[in-house]
Formats: sequence, C-alpha cells, structure tokens
Amino acid sequence: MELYLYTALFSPLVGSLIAGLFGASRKTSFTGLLTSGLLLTSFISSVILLTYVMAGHTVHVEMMTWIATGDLYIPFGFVVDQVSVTMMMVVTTVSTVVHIYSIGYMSHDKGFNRFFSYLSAFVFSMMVLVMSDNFLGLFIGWEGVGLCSWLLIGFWYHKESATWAANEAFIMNRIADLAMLIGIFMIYWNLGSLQYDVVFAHISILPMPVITWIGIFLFIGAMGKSAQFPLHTWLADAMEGPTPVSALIHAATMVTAGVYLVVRANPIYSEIPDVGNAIAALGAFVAMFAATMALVNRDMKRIIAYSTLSQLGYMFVAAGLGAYWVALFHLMAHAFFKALLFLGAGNVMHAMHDELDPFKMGGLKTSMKWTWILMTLASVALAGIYPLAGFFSKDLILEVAFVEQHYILYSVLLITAGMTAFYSFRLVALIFHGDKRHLEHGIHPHEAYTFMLYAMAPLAILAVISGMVFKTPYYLMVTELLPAVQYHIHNHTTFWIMTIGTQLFVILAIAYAYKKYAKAVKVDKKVESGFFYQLLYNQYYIPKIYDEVFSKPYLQLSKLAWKEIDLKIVDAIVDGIANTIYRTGEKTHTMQNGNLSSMLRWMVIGLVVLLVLAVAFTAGYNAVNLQAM
Amino acid sequence: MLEPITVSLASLNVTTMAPMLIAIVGALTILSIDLFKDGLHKSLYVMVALLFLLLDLGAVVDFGTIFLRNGTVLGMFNMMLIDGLAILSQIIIVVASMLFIPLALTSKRFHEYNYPEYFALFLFMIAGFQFMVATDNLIMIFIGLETASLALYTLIALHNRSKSFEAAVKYFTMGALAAGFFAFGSMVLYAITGSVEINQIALSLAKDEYANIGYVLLGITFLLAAFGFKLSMVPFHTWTPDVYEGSSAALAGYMSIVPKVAGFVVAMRLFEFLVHSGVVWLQVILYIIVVVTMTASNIWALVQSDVKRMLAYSSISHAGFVMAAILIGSTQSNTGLFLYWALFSFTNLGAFTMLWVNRQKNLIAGQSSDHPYEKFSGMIRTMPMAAVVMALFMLSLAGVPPFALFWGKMYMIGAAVSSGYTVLALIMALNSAIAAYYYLKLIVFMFMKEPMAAYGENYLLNASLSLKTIIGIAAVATIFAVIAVNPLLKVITLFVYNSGY
Amino acid sequence: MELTLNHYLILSTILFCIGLIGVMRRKNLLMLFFATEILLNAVNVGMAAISHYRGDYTGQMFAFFIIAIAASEVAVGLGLLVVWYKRTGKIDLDQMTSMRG
Amino acid sequence: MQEHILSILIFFPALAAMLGFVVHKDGAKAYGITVAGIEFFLSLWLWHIYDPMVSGMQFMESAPLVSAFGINYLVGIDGISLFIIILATFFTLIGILSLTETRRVKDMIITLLFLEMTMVGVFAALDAIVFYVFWELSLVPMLYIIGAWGGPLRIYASVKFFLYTFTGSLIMLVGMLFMAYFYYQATGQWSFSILEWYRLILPANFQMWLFAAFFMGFAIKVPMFPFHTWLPYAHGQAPTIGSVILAAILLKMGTYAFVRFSLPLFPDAAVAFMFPIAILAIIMIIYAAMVAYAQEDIKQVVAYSSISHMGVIILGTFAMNVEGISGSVFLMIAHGVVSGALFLLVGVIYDRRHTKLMSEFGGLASVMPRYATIFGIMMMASVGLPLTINFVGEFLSLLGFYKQSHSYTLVAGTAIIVGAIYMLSAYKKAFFGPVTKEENKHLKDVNRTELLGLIPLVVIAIWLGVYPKPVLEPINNSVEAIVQLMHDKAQTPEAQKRIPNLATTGTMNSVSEAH
Repeated sequence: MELYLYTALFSPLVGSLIAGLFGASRKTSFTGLLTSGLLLTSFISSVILLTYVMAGHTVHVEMMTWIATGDLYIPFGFVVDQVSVTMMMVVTTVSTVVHIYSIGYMSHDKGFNRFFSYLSAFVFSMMVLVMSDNFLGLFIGWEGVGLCSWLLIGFWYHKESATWAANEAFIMNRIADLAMLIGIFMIYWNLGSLQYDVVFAHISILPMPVITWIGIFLFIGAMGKSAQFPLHTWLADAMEGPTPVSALIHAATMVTAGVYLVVRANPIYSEIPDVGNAIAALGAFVAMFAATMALVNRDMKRIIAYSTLSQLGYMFVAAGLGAYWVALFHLMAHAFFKALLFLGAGNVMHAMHDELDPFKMGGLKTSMKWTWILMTLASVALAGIYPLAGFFSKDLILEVAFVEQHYILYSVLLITAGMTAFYSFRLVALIFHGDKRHLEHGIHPHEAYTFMLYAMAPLAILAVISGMVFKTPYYLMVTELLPAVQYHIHNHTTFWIMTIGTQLFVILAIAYAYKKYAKAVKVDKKVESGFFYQLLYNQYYIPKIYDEVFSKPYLQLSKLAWKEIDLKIVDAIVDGIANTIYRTGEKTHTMQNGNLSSMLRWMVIGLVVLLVLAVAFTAGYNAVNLQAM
Repeated sequence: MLEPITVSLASLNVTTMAPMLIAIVGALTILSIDLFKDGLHKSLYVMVALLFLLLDLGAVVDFGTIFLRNGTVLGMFNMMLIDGLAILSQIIIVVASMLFIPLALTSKRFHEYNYPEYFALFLFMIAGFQFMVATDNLIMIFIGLETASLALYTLIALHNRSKSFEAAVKYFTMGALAAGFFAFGSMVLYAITGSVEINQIALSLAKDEYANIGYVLLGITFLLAAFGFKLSMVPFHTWTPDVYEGSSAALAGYMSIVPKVAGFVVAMRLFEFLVHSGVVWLQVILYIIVVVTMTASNIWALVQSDVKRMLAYSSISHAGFVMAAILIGSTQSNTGLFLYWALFSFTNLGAFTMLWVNRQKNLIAGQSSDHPYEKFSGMIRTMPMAAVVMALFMLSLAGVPPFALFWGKMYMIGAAVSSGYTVLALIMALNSAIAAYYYLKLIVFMFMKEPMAAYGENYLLNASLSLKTIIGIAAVATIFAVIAVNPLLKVITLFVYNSGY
Repeated sequence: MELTLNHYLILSTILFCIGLIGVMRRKNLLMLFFATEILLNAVNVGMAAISHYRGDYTGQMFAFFIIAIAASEVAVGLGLLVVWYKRTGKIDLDQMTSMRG
Repeated sequence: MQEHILSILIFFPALAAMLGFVVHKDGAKAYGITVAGIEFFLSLWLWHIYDPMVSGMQFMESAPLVSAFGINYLVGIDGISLFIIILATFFTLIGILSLTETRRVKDMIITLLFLEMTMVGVFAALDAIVFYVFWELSLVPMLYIIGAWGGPLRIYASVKFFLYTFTGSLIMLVGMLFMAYFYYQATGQWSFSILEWYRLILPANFQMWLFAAFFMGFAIKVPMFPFHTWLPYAHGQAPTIGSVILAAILLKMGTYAFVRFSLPLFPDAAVAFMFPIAILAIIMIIYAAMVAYAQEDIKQVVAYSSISHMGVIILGTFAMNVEGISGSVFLMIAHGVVSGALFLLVGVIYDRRHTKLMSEFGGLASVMPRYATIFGIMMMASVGLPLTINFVGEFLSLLGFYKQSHSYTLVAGTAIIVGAIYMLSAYKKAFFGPVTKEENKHLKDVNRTELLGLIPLVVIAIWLGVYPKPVLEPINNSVEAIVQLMHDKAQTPEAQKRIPNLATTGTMNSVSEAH
C-alpha cells in the first residue's frame, strides 16, 4: 500500500515539476494532459487506498527524517486513515476534474504551462497537508497551499488587483499561521512531540488552560485558511484568480483545510467543549454574515465565494459542536457542488468575455443549456433540496445544532439556509433567465468545449448522489477514527416537521428569488440606497476599515520608521557622535595658531594649572590630615 | 687644607660610559675626516656613522648580557646607572638611529647632508640621549637632555628651508623654557631632599613620609611640565606638529621615536616611585594628561590636511597612549611601553620614510604643504606596491591586527586591565577607534580616489636603494611582528623586571 | 636683618616669574632669549643658596652645569636668530606663523 | 595533510592571493575561480572527514605565537563552525564565478582571496586573539571592496562600516583582555584559548560586564538594533560581490561569536540579559521589517531584511536550549544562502539597468521569467516557507525561544508576517504589473554565467529545506555540548532553571549508546 500512498502523493509533484520546466516556454497542451494524467493516477491510487481503508486498515509510513535536533524529531511521515483518505478522495477528485476542465479554460492563455505547474503543485501541497502524520508536516502543506494560492490568485500578474489580492491572501494567512505555529510550539513544549498519535494520546494529561490555549491557537490558524471572520476578506478578493483556481482552491479544498484541522485535532477539541462552542458560534456567525453579503453582491464569483464562506461556517458549527464526521461530510459534499458551481461560472465567464456582473447577463439558458443545467443542479444541491448532497450534509448540521440544544445556532443556520437558497437562485435567475441584457454590450455567448462539460459531469453526479449514497458507508468508515455520534431527532413528529419545514422554507426562498429576478430586473433605488443594502454591498465596510486601520497606517508607520526614526534618530546619533568629534577638532585645532608666543603661553598655562591643582590638593590633603588628627 | 682625592679607577667603572663614548668618538672622527679632506660624498659619513652606531649597539648589547648576569651596574660616582631600562632604551635609540641614518642617501640632493657636521651632530645627539637614559642623576639627565636637544635644534635648522628655521626656533625657544622648568623642578626637589639622585630623593621622601607634600608637588609639577614638553603631552605639545612639519620627513619620524623613548625612561624613573608611593595627585594628573593627550591629539589629527602633520598629531596620541604605562606602573605596563615603542619605531619610521620617499623638491601650484592628502589619491593605480606598503603602515598605526602596533596596543590595554584601570583601557581602545579614522582617510585617498594628474610626476622622486631597503625592513617588521613579539616580550620583561620596575 | 634661605628662594622664585612673564609677553626673539636666560639664572640663585644651606656641593655643581648649558643655548639660539634674521629681516614672533592648524 | 587541513584552509587563499599579484589581469578571474574552487573542495573534504558524532573540537592545531602572554595559534572546528566555513568558501567561489565587475578585476580577486582567509580564520580560531586578528582583518578587504567598487556614497559607506565595527571590536578586545586576566588570576597562567576559558566559572557580576563588552563587538557586527545603521549604507553602496559576502558571511561572525563566546563563557549573564536582548531582537525583527517595507531601493529591502532575519537568529541563540541554538546556527547558514542569493539577484538586474529603484521596474516577470522564478523561489525562502532552508532555522529558533517566553515569541513570530509583507510588496513592485518602462521591455533574462552562480544556491535552499539532517546533525551534537557546558557552569538559580540539563533528559540515548 505504501506504493499507492507515494503514488497518490507524489504524482502531482512530478507533474508540477515537469510542467514547471516548460513554465517559461510557449503553450504546450502536453503539460495539461500530463498533469491531468498524473492526477488521475493519484486519484486512482487514492481510490485503492480508500478501499483498503474501508476494509479497516490504515497506512502509516515514515519516509525520512526531516528536522531532528535536541528532543525534537519530525519525520516526513504520512498516514492514510479514515479521515485523510476522505480528504484525499475529495482533493484528487476535484482536482482531476479541474485539471481537465482547465485544459479548455486556459487554452488561450499565455501562461498555460505555468498554470498547470502551479495547479499540480497545489494539489501536492494539499495532499501533504491532509496526509501528514504530524503537525509540522501539516504546516508544510498549509504553507504550501498558501504559496500556490498566492501564485494562482496572482496568476495574471499584470493585473494590479490580482497581485494585490494574492499578497493580501498570503499575508492574511500568515497572520493565522503565526497562531498555528504558536499552537505547535505549545504542543511541542508540553508533550515533546508533534506526531498526531503521540499528541492525541497524551493531550488529556495536560492542564485545562494549556489545552484550551492550544485549541485556540490552532483554531486561529484554521480561521486564516478557512477565511473565518475577521480574516475573511482575502477570500472574496481571491476571486481575481482564474476560475478553475477558485473552484479548486477557494471552494473545494484549501479553504476547507481549517475544517480538516479541527476535525483532525478532534481529541484536542473534545477536551475543550467551551472552545468548541465558541467555534460553533463563530461558524454560525460567519455563515450568516457571509450569506448576507452574498444577497446583494453584483459579482458572480464573489457571490459564490461568500457562499463558500457561509458553508465553511456551517462546517465549523458542526465541528465545534463535536460532530466531526458531520463537518467532514459536509466538507466533502460541499466540495463537489461548489466546485461544480464555480466551473459553471467559469463557463459563463468565458462566454461573457470575463464579465462578472450578473446584472449584465440574462437569458443564457438558451445558448448555454448544459451549463445552465449543471449550475442549477449545483445550486439545488447547495440549497439543500432533497435528495441532493446538500440536503444530507447541510440539514444534518441543522439537526446537530438542534440535538445539541443550541437553538440560537439552529435558528441562525436555518435563516441562513433560506438566504443560501435565495442568493444561489438569484444568481441562476439573473444569469440564465430573463432578458438577454448582455446583447447590449455586444456579447454573443457560446457554450464551453464539450470536454469541459464532460469533465464537470462527475462533479454533477457526485453533487446529486454523494449525500444519499455515501452517507452510510462514509459514516461507518470514518467513525472508526472520529467520535461516532448519531444525530437523530428522536421525536418523529419533530423530525418530520423540521425536515419538511426546512425544505419548504428553502423552496420558498428559491421561488422568491425566481420571482424577483427571473423575468425582468427591477432596480429598487430606494432599497439600494438604504443603509442595510449599502452596508451589505460594501461588505460591512470591513475591507475599507482594514485598509484604513491596518494597511495604510502600517505603510505610514513604516515610512516614519525609516525616514524619521532610522535616518533621523538612530543613524543621526551615530553620525552625530562622529561629527561632534570631528567638529570639536575643527573648532579647537585653532589653538595651534602657529604663533610662538601663544605656544609658550600654553606651556605656562599648563604649568599654572598644574600648580593650582597641586596647591588645591595640598590644601585638601592637609585639611583631611588635620581632621584625622 | 684640601684632602687628596683618592679614587681608584676600577671603582669609577669607566666602561659604563663606553656606548656614549663610542658615539662621541664617532662624531669626532667624522669631524676629523672633514678636517683632512672636505667635500667628500655623504655616503662616506653615513657609513662611518653606521659603523660607530654598530659598535655602540654592540657595547649596549654587551651591557645587556652583563646586566643579565650581574644586575644593575653603577659607575662614575654613581652618575651612570646601567639597568634594564637603560639598556632597552639604548637599544631602541641606537637601532632607530641606524634605521634613520641611511635615509640620508636620497636620490635628490638635500642641503644638510653635504655637511659632515650633520652626521657629527647626529652622533652627539645620540650620545646625549644615551646619557639621559643611563643615569638617575638629575644633573646628568639635564646635561644629556640639553646636549641632545641642542644638537637636534641644529639638525632641524640644517634642512635649510624657512619652515625648518621657524620650526627650529620654535622648538628651541620652547625647549629653553622646558629646560627652565626642569632646572626649577630639580631645585625644589633638591631643596627638600638635598639630593639630585632619583633613588636618593625617593628614599629621603619615603623617610619623612612626604611631610612636605606641597613642596614635593611643586617640584613634580615643574618636572611634569618639562617632560610634558619633551613627550609632547597636551598642553605642552604645541611644538610637535610645527616642528615635524618644518623638519624633513625622515627627521620627523626619528623625532617621533628616539627623543620620546629617552623621555619615557626618565619619566618612568621620576614618576613611578611617586605613583607607587601613593601620591594620589600625580595619579590623577597623569590620568588626566594621558586621556587628554590621547583624545585631543586624535581629534586634532582628524582635521589635518597634510599627512605629515597628521602623523605628527598621531605621534602625540601614541605618546599619550604609552604614557599610560607610567600611570599604571606595573611591570606589565612598563614592558608594554618598551614593546610598544619598539614596534612603533619600525612602523612610524616606515610611514615617515614613505613620505620622505615621496618628497618633492618644489611644491606645485596650490600645494600648501609637502604632503597633502590629495597627493596620495589613486596611488593604488599609479604605484600599487607603494600604496600597499603605506596602507600597511597606516593599518598598523591604527592597531589593526596582526600588524605590529596591534600587539603593542593589546599588551598595553591588557596591562591597564590587569591593574584595574578598566575605564582607562576602554578610553585607550576607543581612542584607537577615533584614530582609525584619520589613518583610514589616507587609505581612502590612496585606494578609493582617482589619481590627480598634477602630482603625477612627483612620486617616489626621492627613492633610492637604501630608502627602499629601510622601507622594506620596516614593512617586514610590521607584517611579521607577531613572530617577534614573543621573544621581545620575554627579553623586555626580563630587563624591566630585573630593574625593579 | 639676616638673609635666610627663604629669602634666596623667594628671590629665585621672583626671578623665575619675571622670566616666565617675559617668555609670555615678549614678541622680540632676542628678548625672549633673555627671558629664558633669566629663568635659568633664577634657578642658579636657588641652587647656590640651597647648596650653601645644605652644605654639599651638588647644588653648586648643578648651577655650574646650568651656566654652561645656558651658554651653549645662547650660542645655538643666537645662531638660529641670525639665520632667521638674514632670511626674513625680522625677529618678531608674530611673523613666524607659516605653520599652523 | 589531515592534521593541518585547517591551516591549509586558512592560509591557502592568502598564499594564492600573494601569488596572484604575478598573474596577468586577463587571467585574474580564472585564477580566482581556480583558487576558490580548490578551497571549496578542500572545505568539502573537511566535511567529508569530519566526524559528525563527535561534539567537541576536531582537527585542532596548535602553535605558540606569543606564549609569554598566553597567545597561541589555536584552530579547530566543531559542527557549528564547520558549515559556516563551507559557506564562506562556497560563497567566495560563487561570488567570483558570477563576478561581472570589469574594473580592476585583479585587485578584486586578490582582495577576495584575502577576505576568504580572514573569514575561514575567524570561524576556525579557538584562541581569542587569533579570532580577533581575523575578525578585524576581515574589515580591511571589505573596506576596499566597498570603497573602491561601490556606488556614489561608497567612501562614506565603507569608512562608516569600518569605523563602526572597529569601535565595537575594540571594546570587545578590552573584554577579551579582561577575560585573560581573570584566567591569569585563577590559574596563574595567561591564556587566550577559548577552550581553556570555558573551564572558568566567573562571578556573576563580572560576567555582566564582560558580557556587555563582548556584546558591543558582536552586536555591531550582527548588526543589532540600534547599531545597525552602517549596514544599509554598506549594502547600498557595495558592489554585488561585496554585499553577497557581507550578508552571507561577515554578519554571521557576530552571531557565531555569540554562540562561541557569550553563551558558554557567561551563562549567567546570558540568562540575565536574555530578555533585554530578546527585546532588541524583536525590535530588529519588526522594526527592520517595517523599514524594509518603506524602501524604494530593492537592495535596501534585502539589506533591511537581513537585519530582520538576524533578529530571529539572535532570538534563537538566546533561547539557551538545543532547539533554539541549533536553529539559530542553521539559520545563519540558511540566511547566508538566501540573502547571498538575493543580493546576487539584485546584482543581476543592476548590471542590466544600473538602477536598483523598484519604481524603475515593474512587470519584470514577463520580460525575465527565469529571473523572476529564481527570485521568487529565493524570496519565498526568505519569507520562510516550509521546505526551504530558512524555515528550518526560523522554526527552530522561535520554537526554542518559546520555551523561555510565550509572549515574546508571539511578538517575535510576527517575523513571518512582516517578512511576507515587505518581500511580497517588493516583489510585486518589481516583477508584477505591466511593463511600464521602455528600457525594461527588452531586458535579457539571466545568462549562463549568472545561472552558474544562482542554480546551486536554489538547489541548496531547497535541498537543505527538505533534508537538513546532514547539516543539522553535526550542529546539534556540538550545540548539545555547549548547552550542557552552560548548564554545568550556571550559578544563578535563574540560569540553572533556564538552561536545560541534557545529561538527565535529552541525551539519554547517546549516553546509553556510549556504554
């Protein structure tokens, strides 16, 4: 099995390196095909590993020592267990799809080879992240995906907005990474190891505050990657990257790394339910917070990004409440339909010549039938309509909140579910229904390459069936490792009321969205100029606040530090000392005026001064002696 | 009725005067040669002087072996005192003189070397310095000092430029004043103790427990002023830059070494017993003088525009640095003094000889002194070897290891640290840092600036084989000093320790 | 009134001070030389007096040497002065400032 | 030859430099490459014959120098110095290989070879005075390199560099002499041997003063805030090769000296000064990073980034445990490789455009993709991305210090944030965006000569990031010895608490293996 493990792990790297060799050369489809092929290999290996794990085994290998000094020993160790194999499946599936899709999507881009190199490198990092058997190995992947995210968001580096967004993403993640490092430090100095098995086996012996702090710091790390409030702004801006990147990195895989971390570290979080509750509360807040911003946004990709953010909130609610398997399950399901949604959006963008405002689209269902179907499917899944994936995963989280008697969370999530349905279908309606507003802009849309649609098909299938079909086997498998808690509402009546009620609520929201946006778009000036609309539209002014409170002052402070402190104080003091000495010389060397008379006088003055001192000393000496007598 | 004086010749121990007598005989020989035939080439006199100096050195070294066997030798009614200090300083004096005298063999003609009297005076001067260090009798010191000084004034004047005369007059006048100080100081000490021999004075003072402290300080003050002049301590230093500038570079280099070492030995004899006897005043004053001399001259050296003048100030600073040894007064520090000065003599003579080599007969337009910094700019392009050697001397003077002076500085600072003068050690160290600036300035000009066309033809004008040899010796000594330090230290420690210092 | 050692010493000191003042004030090179001679001779007075008071001859010996040295100093000094005068035609100290700084 | 390998390593370049005077200037560079190549292979051979399992000094050589004053020519290496020596020889080779200077190449080569002698000498010296000799002597060639081949302010920069460091080291010299005097008082013998000094246990109050004296010398060299202002000038004005060697090797002298002198000699003082120094280190990290962010000149960005990284090294050094010190020593090497490479890279663009202002560039990624890639890799290494060389060092340094203080480490850890800020924004300014300047449109990508220098650095930066063991293991063994020594010497309860005792905890394995 080790062979499959290494194959699954390293084939993306091989692909990336080979594609990277052609990075600066002209486009060769070869790189796209090669990397996709290698990812398929990785996928197949993962499937084999999955069957192996489903049979009840796990694979744990230690490739080689990485860092060893003092008592610290960190190997490159990889583990394929129930949790990581789930993640591997998600990652390899979505990334294979995205790779194939990208061959079409990026076919006209100059940086084709480079793109595939980066994309495969990302997959490799993500695999390291999920497969590592220790925290620092996870951190390698953690930072690796950050790097690839930076590369890919800033892929069109000639665009100022893209490079800015790339840097923002990287730096914001770094803030969280610091917390994560601190968490790792704490683990090491308290337990002497960073291996998962050792840490989890001994975590309970630590005093409560220590565990709490470890949990908090690790979670802050997770917040960065998963773009939780207040580190969320980068995710929306990250949409500057090519759309397949958004699908893979900023929807399906990388952003869920935070959830994965919490799930992986469940023995830690199980010890500290209070922190778990806080996580859940933050998750619920983010779920709603992001959904509200999605309600009014006018940028197709950003809407989906906020939706992702919102769904991540859901996952954190589940994870925070201790329903780790539920969180992971929603993670998986979400990966499929959200990636699908993004890829569909990519088709639309292509068709619309990179136009992102859905208000300038409309009526695309005629020219882009398949895309319409796929995106609608994905939206339905996202909204959580039975029997699609979202129903099984998302509604389960609602149930978890309910069963755990967090009714506030439950209500928030329920309302958010309605919003989710609304903004998803608002988007679908605006894009595919109604007037062909894009004609005004002289755009004649066309459907994407067929093979791109085929590539999306597996995701569509998964979006439909993954909930219904996978739930039981997944549960059986993953609870080998994660706490097996069934979240059943024991009262049947309540269960049915809730399920049907939720479904109805969601469907109503969908209907409202269709009603409002499917025919003609009426712009309600009054609403739009209202405070709430503006607040939401401007993302609660948070980016602006960050800019004013952090970015600009930091730059100004930096300039101050350089021009005022460094040059005018620190350096000036040093130069000042030197100059003072020099100037003293310039001022005083005139005593050497060359005149013999004054030279003689200096001698006599010297003598007289010495004499005076001698007299003074003698007087003092005698005075002391007299006293002594 | 006068009693017949009966003194056995053996008890006189006339041989104690042998080294000085050799120098005097040498001088007389040169004068007699000139009597028989005048107009002989200077190389003859150089060689004759060198020969006599060699004999002189031989005699001194011979005394060294005697000293190691039998200890201190007295002679001539206890006027002569041949102890370790005397021997060490005489060696430095004679060796430095031997390095100096070939510098007369320049390729350009200079006025003074045409006179055999120049060489005769030179030898008289050496005899004077030797007398000065080989006695602890104030009269003898006075005679030696004045013999040497009067000869030196003349040597300076013989350079025959108006600046030289000015320098000679200034030096002479101030020297006369210092002589007055010395005489007066001696008189005061004589009045208190009734003796003019330093060890007698010390004994006498110790006996009545410095009862007349006020008068003692009065006497010391005058002697301090006199030696402050000789050793160019601030504020008695004012003659130094002018005299160095006025005299030829070679003589300036010589002056920075030999008169100083003679002065140091006398100062050691005079002041150290006082420092050890707990005359706090002297400790404080010496401390101040050392610090002020080091620092002030360094600061003035910073702003000089002429290399020779800069080196003059730098010599003052080095003297101040070494004066710390007398303040500290331990065997280690006194050893350090001689070590420092031995190493310094090579480096400094080398540096001044480099100036001497580049001496031009006539100044070009706009040139106000012989050796402005600009003259050296871009030397690495025009004469790489010369530039490297000059840089070597500068680095050594700055105390950059492993060159000669570093070892001296290190040992001196070590001595200060060992005797508890930590702050002084820090001041000494920091002064080396300030000093580094002006030495660097020359390096900057030589290595980092473009050559100036105007000075193009004025380099190495004065070079001759013998000058180059001297520079070579100095350079080798400077670079490989590290090898010499250990034997030097051992010998010097032996001599100094056995002399009771 | 009997002259004690102190009187001689005070005389010597006064002479010395006169010499010092002369050294400081005089701008004429020749006068300067005179002043230095006064300095040395002030010491001579003191030396001779102490020698007599102490009853040993060292002081007188010193005095003789000082006289001898003063004489040779005059010789050298005057020589320098003459050359200087020949070159510049002046013996004023304030003219002698070509080197400074 | 094996017994004298260190002497050969030290003096071979100097000898070659002397002979180099004879070589005609056309062949100077080839001569330099040959000599540096031989020297580099000698140092690799040294690594080969070095026994990584031995924690003490190896290849010791001793010869009396000034035995009357206890000064001996005493050299030897352990795991800490070994790699810095290799780094020095390596960078001399790389530097000469990628030398693009055309003015007075021969002088440059000779100077570099002398510099190489002093660099190897500093790290091999086990006698304080010998150490000091090489330490000071290294200033001279650097002075010449900056002053003769530098930019418009070169004289100011070089003199400032020289005087500043010279002043600091003189204070350090006083400290050394004091130390020797202590030894003399304790044993009746003069000695400047560091190993002999290790055996002294000094009273705590004297440790403070001596620590302070040594600190002045080291801190200026590192350079630590607020003694750092010579560095931006030196880097800004120095020619590429000067900056490369300055950043890669010369700065390491300071941090190396902390490990070699300050910690084992004055464990109590080191612990007492731990937090003040940590504060300085944190200021270095954050403040220098901020200043770097404000720079307009890309070379200055790299220069200030050096200060920032040196802060992390200092922090790791003063962690007083094996993890931290090993990490800081490793980071010295890492920073050498990375900053050296970055300065080389800046040199590449400077050769083409004769400007280093970021505003003059923009969009270089599309004009010079290979250059942008290599720069990007090195930038990421500088930012401390895992699997690059810097990460290992930075992680261990911070990890080590975390044991001493949680909050300080949290603040110091912002290094990874602020580092990303200035580096990414500099990269963005220079490489991203549209190509706005006409001159930039036809810039040539890196050529073969430049690649010759850069590729090995990239390879090392990644290789040691992925597999640091060959370097980290010998370092670890030597550091363990030092930490144990410190623990054994510690007198104050504070120090005994802060410095771990490996004999009871960590090295149980090696102890049992020994039996």
